Amino acid sequence: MSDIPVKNILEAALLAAGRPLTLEQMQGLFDLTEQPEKGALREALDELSSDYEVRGLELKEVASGWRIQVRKDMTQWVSRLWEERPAKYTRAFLETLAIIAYRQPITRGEIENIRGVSVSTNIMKSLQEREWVRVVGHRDVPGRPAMYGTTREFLDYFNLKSLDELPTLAELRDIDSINVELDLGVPGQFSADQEAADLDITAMPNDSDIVAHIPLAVEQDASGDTSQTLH
Amino acid sequence: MSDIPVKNILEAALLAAGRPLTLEQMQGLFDLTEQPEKGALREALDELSSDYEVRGLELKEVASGWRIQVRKDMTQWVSRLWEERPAKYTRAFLETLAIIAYRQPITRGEIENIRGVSVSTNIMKSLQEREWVRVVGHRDVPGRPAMYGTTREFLDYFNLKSLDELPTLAELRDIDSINVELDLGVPGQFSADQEAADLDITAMPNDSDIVAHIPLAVEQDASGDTSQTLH
Amino acid sequence: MSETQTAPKSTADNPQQTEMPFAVVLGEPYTQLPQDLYIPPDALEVFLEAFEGPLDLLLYLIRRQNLDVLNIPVAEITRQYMDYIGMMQELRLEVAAEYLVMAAMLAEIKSRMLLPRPVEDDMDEDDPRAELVRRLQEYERYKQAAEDIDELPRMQRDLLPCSVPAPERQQAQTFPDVELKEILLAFKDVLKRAEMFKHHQITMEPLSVRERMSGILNLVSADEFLDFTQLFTIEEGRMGVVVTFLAVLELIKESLLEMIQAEPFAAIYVKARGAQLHKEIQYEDELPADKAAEA
Repeated sequence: MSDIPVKNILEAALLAAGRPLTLEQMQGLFDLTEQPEKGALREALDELSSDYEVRGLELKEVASGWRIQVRKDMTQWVSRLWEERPAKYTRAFLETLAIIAYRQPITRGEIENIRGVSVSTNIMKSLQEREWVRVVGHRDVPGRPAMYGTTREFLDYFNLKSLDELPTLAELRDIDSINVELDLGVPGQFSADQEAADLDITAMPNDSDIVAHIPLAVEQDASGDTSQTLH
Repeated sequence: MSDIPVKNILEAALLAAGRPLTLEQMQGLFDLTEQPEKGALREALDELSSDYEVRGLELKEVASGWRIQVRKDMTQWVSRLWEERPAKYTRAFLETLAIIAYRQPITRGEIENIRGVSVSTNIMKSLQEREWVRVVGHRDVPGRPAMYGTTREFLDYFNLKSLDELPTLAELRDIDSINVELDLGVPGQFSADQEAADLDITAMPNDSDIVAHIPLAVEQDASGDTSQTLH
Repeated sequence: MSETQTAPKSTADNPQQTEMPFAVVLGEPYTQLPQDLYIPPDALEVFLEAFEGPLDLLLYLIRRQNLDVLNIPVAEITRQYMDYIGMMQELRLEVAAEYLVMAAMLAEIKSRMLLPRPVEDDMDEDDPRAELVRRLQEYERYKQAAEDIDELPRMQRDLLPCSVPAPERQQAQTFPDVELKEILLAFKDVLKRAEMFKHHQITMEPLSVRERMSGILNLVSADEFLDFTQLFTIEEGRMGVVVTFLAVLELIKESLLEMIQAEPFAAIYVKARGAQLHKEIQYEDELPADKAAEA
């Protein structure tokens, strides 16, 4: 050995062991004639410890000896090693999100009416965890069900300035036109003619549609059955 | 992050992983917005590598990525941690492995042809259990025998990045070549103008013997009947 | 292969070895075989186990005499080979079939070498040893490669993997990626299905009004009144104001908004209907502070 520092040997042994080592076990690494005193080992461990101060590791004495471990402040990166790639969202998730986007504010019951099947609590939870959907109020009917709407994060994620950039219903009916529209790279266009963010609301492709549709909505509402308007 | 050096993060992650990590996996440790370029990662790895020069560790790129390992010169101490000596492999095992490594994809029958003896089922089984060898296909001949190839684990285990790093295989010499050499018949030249690969074969313990044989052969060759000279 | 076990005793008990010179070295007839060629019978069993087959044994015989594989003295090597096989059988060791096949091959080569061949023949092609030489070389290169691989620094024996424990794994939350198109396609399916179930057209309000409805619900609270005019942003222009107004009307129709005017031409105030609303809205931190503080 001679020219190899004790701390190098200890470091290599601690890293290779994958378990804590006692001072006796560390002594056992050396030939009988060359075994360092425990004091010398402690010194070497101290050196190692201060070497680690500028790094992502630390030397720690635990019940069963000494071990090298990753420092806590490294967790945010290191824990990604074990992150599972998330599965894809289910069809039900996407449908629910789409319905909320187009029909907000909307209650879960109303979503279920549209989808024709019940919406699981998990879906509503994960939509909110993702911060794409939030409760925007409660409908004033028995049970006061929560009404859901989409968030700014939802718009940001899909690179939309406002919901109006979603294809209109008419366009949706023709799936090919959706493809064209998406392929055209709508976002670029919008970044070009931006002034104030507020302008987006009025700068819609078909302003006339707003005016045209309003009476319809009001008319349906006038029937006194709000849920009817949703189908 | 900001003030934590990339190399610290990489070191912590590589040690925590306990397995090789690819550059992509290292990038995946960071937030999308903070992901270092591969060039930056390589730089950080280089730094880490030179940090290790004064220590008992090394950073090595093998087939599955980069890993931190205890250097060979530390094994004499560190291996004392384990009572069991690492397994030695039999010649039959190593020869079979070598033939698969250099000649893959190859069937068991072809391995047997080269070795001149049958290959035991145990060897094939344990090569596969170690995950050094796997079936990579089936030869399109009667019986559709399995073809074997080596795995990434094999390369990792032998500290290799790719099959190119395997030791160079000795060149085969055609039986004509000896006759050509004999015609030249200049002993000194024989060793001088040999390619390195040829030397492997001719580099026998006593060079004097090589020299000794050449005149013999030439003398015999001069008789015009090579076969006669051989007895 | 264990060389120590192959140490020679003497050649005295093998008198036939001196019968003829088997090689001429530097013009001198070479009548003595290298002494270490012979193996004491008691070591034979161990010795034979060290061979990986007939090719390995042949290579051993050739290499022990420092002969070139390309130029094998077939008769001599065959005789030595047969001696070993004979000893194996004498010792009642089971001789693997491969050894016997090789013995036959050697015998055949030997006899072909003895046949005179026309001089004009291309002797390389005709060399009866060619196939054997090829196989010997082929085997030898992999035998060497196996030794080389054995020499490579390898994990566990020469190199050790490092690993350290990491802090408690905090499972960072990751989400699947979604393309807008996926949502649109999903919605299209919903529409189709809805049409099938309901047998009537789905009508859609303009999304800007829907969006504004959500926005207004965010602004108002159930506890405090908000100046009606605060809902409008003049900078949005006429169309923006219209959208907001329509959204307010819609919210009132849906009983989500309450509007109060103390007297004609007085300020109009709005508040959300229902007490729970407040909690939810307070939770949203994207509510602009100036508007939240209003009223």
